[in-house]
Amino acid sequence: MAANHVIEHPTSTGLDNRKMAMWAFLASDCMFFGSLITVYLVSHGRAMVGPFPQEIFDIPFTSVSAFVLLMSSLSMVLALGGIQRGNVQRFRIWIATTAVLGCVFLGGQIYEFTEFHHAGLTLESSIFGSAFYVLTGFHGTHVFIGVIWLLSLLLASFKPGLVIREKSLNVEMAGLYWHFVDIVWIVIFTVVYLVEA
Amino acid sequence: MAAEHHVEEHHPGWQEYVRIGVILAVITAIEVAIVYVEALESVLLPLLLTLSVGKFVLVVMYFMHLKFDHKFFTWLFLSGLLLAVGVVLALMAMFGLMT
Amino acid sequence: MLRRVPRWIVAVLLIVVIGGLLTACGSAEDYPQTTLESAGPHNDSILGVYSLVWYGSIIVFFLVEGLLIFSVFKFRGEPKTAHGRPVPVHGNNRLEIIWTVIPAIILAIIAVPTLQVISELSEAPGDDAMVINVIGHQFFWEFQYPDLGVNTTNELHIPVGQRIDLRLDSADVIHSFWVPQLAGKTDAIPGRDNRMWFEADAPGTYLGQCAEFCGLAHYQMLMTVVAESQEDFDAWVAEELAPPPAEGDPEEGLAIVEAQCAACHAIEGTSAQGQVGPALTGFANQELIADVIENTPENLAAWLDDPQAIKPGTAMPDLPLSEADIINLVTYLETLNGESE
Amino acid sequence: MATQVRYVEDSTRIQEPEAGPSGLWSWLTTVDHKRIGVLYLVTALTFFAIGGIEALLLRVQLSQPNNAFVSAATYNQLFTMHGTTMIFLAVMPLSGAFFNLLTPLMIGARDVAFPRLNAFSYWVLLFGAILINFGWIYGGAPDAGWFAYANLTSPAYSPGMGVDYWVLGIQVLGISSVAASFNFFTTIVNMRAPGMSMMRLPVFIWMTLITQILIFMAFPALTVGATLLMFDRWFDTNFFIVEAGGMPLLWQHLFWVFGHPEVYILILPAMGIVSEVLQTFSRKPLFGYTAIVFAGIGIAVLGFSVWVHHMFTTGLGPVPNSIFAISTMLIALPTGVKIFNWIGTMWGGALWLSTAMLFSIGFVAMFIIGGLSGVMHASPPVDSQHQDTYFVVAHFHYVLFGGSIMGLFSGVYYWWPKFTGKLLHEGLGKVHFWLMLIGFNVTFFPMHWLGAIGMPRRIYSYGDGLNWEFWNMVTTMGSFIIGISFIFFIANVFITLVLGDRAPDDPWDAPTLEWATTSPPALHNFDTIPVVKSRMPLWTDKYPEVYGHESEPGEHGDPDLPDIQTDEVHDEIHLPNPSYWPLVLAIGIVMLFAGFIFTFVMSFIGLALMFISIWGWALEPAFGEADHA
Repeated sequence: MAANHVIEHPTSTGLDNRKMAMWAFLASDCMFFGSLITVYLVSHGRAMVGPFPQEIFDIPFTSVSAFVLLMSSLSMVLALGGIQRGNVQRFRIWIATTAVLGCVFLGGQIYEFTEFHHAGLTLESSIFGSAFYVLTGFHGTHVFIGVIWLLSLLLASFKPGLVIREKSLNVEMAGLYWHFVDIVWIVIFTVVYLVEA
Repeated sequence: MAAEHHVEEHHPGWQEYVRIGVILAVITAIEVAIVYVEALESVLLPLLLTLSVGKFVLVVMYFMHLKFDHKFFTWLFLSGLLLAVGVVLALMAMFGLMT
Repeated sequence: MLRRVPRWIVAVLLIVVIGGLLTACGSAEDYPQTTLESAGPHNDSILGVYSLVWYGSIIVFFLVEGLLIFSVFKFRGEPKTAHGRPVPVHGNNRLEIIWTVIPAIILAIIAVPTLQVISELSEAPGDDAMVINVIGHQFFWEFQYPDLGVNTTNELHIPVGQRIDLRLDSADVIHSFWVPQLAGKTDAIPGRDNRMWFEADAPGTYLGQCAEFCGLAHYQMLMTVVAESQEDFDAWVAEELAPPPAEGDPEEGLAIVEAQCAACHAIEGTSAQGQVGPALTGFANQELIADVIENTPENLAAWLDDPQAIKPGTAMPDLPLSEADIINLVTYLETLNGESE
Repeated sequence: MATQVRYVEDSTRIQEPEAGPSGLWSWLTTVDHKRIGVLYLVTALTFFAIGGIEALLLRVQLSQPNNAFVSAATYNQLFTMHGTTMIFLAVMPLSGAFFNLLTPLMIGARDVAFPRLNAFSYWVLLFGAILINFGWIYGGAPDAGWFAYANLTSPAYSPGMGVDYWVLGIQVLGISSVAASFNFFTTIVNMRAPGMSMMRLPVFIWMTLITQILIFMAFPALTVGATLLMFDRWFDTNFFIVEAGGMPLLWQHLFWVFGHPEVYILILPAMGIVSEVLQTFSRKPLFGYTAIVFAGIGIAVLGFSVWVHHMFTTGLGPVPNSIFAISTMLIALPTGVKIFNWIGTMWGGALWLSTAMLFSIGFVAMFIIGGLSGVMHASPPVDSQHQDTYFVVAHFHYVLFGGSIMGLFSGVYYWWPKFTGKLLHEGLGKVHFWLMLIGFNVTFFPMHWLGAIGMPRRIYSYGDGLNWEFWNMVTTMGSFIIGISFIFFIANVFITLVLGDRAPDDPWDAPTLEWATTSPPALHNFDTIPVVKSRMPLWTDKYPEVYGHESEPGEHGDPDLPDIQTDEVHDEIHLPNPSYWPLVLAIGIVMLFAGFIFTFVMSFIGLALMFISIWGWALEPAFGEADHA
């Protein structure tokens, strides 16, 4: 939505339209992931053939992934802080860091999926496999979309007038999305991985 | 539009962000550690849930600025969140996972 | 004045009155699948609440619709005030409270017996109940009497006054077991053990059918519950357990076809009009059975016994047929030379 | 007398509307909420007609025992598509038409918050509708019922393509609804005219707002359910495969977590319309505005806690059944409050029985019946007899046809002059109303009885020993009366568009803002953004001696929002630019989904289109350069 205009239509609440819609979207996405997590929780214990969760989860490895995603949230606020103070250079550094951390997380997920696949866990092997891949896969898709969004912002920052202090809201929106994806992982990491181990 | 931009642009400085980041990292470390402590096995579930709720709240309040933003956003997000939690709990109960 | 009143009162009232009159005379003889007449304690309990809400609704209906229609007729037309507008009234807190509290009381009156009946009906039927496994199939009902070693299809025999403990399961998709005069419905869900009980007060035949849409021939997934005295029931069990006759009886075969095959197959001149499977009108002239094996009595018997063994993947279900049933069926099917009787 | 339209002093001003851009391209790229509203309206009425024809075919098949008018397979497709069409392609888009046409006008805004997103929602709806109906032409229409219960929808039991169309179409339609819901939610919260505090919003806008929240909270559950089903069908996952531990019941939970709020998504907009119409034609302010608003909120909140009442016969056990029975009964309270307040609005009023008013009164009358039968099967023992019978069919048609459709037609008659500049003919309208009311009751009232004497729903045929034939025949005849009534409506539309009277700006002497502008409204809606000082701004202006005290600033107002003087409002008009990116993005999304059925190459092209159009969308200026120079 980054456009060449800086018209801020005044609103009845004084709050920005896009931010309002974004929070509504996040509330809606809570229900999306809530439903997916429910599906995982009620289904995964009914798997009839292995591998079972305890056998294949690698807690130390996933902890590192979770940590990486958590830290990407930190770099995201720092990027936002940068642009809010008009420091495009700092914005670029931190947004790139965030995108890289996001890619590391995705890489970890791809590695994990490959390992599990070798261990015999596939989408069709058991209901645990189905529920696990669909839940974490949808989260991964969210991360992937987020990475593209971040890279788009980075790219746009090289074109004058697109990513500037007055339009820091464009970055804030991406940030809200990114943090949300992070908190979803906080929940998944606990209820899927840690509780099982 | 009368109340335009009365919501203060109060943003924590980067030191505060980093401090939150460190706390988050520490909580994650604790979470992983207690999984391996056998003595805690009986209280593991509530402990883990408490810790992740803590992380969740920190990210939402500080990184997503809900603490400093208009209360309307908090209510909006909370309504979706509570509804989702309600659905999760109700379905877990009905599928016999809470006994 | 009067001439202007009726139009839509009449329309509504007429329908209500006709409907109400019919409710009063919905006897089981005229309507064999009625929910409004009870043939056993399960439906007795339901009808206790059912009639409460039914009559309660009719009373509330007349009061509220009456109020609505009255206000439409009373207040239609131009304003009668001096300033040309009706007096603006924004609300009335006392009225708001009244029309919240009164419905709440009515609902509480419904809720109490509702909760009682829920707990009553969910009680286990006890050790002396007769256990029957009900298995829904696309598109027939299989009934197993594990203690007696008897299996039937679409026809359930029960002794009068005996509490029946039904264990519901499904071999494929979700079905719903429903014999209205005896009990409300309970779904037969694959992978889930649902239970219900009922009991028949008097001998008779009670109709029921699958109530959950289960596919193409859902509408033909019918069943009959035959409630009979203990002696008759014992005699029926003995007959079921009797060794197969040497020679088949085509009449018996036809009966089996009409009860069990009619959902899928059509045979001219009989009540079998199913559209799912191939028509069997000229079956005896056919060279092959199911396009795979030669049409001989032995092959036909083997096919009926276990269709999957002969043609894996066939839509033909493995019906729980006794040996006697198979012999009767073969005898009957061999008479089908394409000429209707 | 019956056909006479009252012209109110001061409002007979008839202006020639300024001509907007025309031609096909202008419609494809439009972002004007009024044009998008017209697109929704035409689409919804078209699918209403299609769904109606499907219903008539069903009724012919059931008119006599052992009938074979259509085949069993066709019958199953017809009832599945009748339900799906009426819910997702007729009633929801018809409500959507009113959201579009009215929301900005009623709150005094120039457009919605996100005009391009609005266009996008419409195109996705249209393509989703085509996708879900495509099976009629190629591969077979959906045939597993509108709630598509697992595991009948598993590949093993539904090997055809019908369920594929359904599962993909429903997800595409979900995207449309959810995108629109964010838009209208933001619009109502943020775009209100000065002085239009929340408690001055017209009730229709309140119900619209609640509906949007329901949509974006409820649809994700359906999306997840449909996604699981889609994975089961294409990627061999095991979610609903019993042999692998899958649970068909999980589908029912997810579906009804969505499905019950969906019922309120279908009925609340109609309730809002009825509240407006009753107020206008009773010439009296709405009785118990606050109660009606909070009853709407109460219905929405409770609406999320009752879904298990669709599953009372699945054997969940006495505890869930008891809890959900109580919560279901509780919903009757706010609903009752609304009905009594509507009657209270008419009480002491001076009722002008126009066609719109008749439809609204019809709504209340029919909704009472649907509400009462709803309370009946809130009781699980009663439900165990009613579930899946024609009693339930009667019940939800009283709510969704006697309710929603009556209410929506009331809205059509009420607002038609505002958007077309032509008055519908009152005489033809009343014929439409009476035929529809009579036909409706002849069709659906006997169904209560048919259900009570044991007729299950979704049966292709029935035997003749059950005594169901007489009332089935009556019902079928009734359904044709409804069909005929619709012909009167269509005739009315075409005749008046050509020959009808020009509509004045405010033909009904109505109280809300949309009547303050021209009929049809100018492209920018209002020359000057109005300042709102009461809940009935036009009435307080016109009848100061009656409603003068209503406009005391702050009386009904939000303390945060003091009245704002007109001179603070600068009328620099920014109109959104037309854009083709919403259309391209919609094509991309539908190709992504349709590729699952046809070929994955299509999905990749769709993805590429999506990517390009999102970039194009983001980089194109949303507002004209000239406007803010």
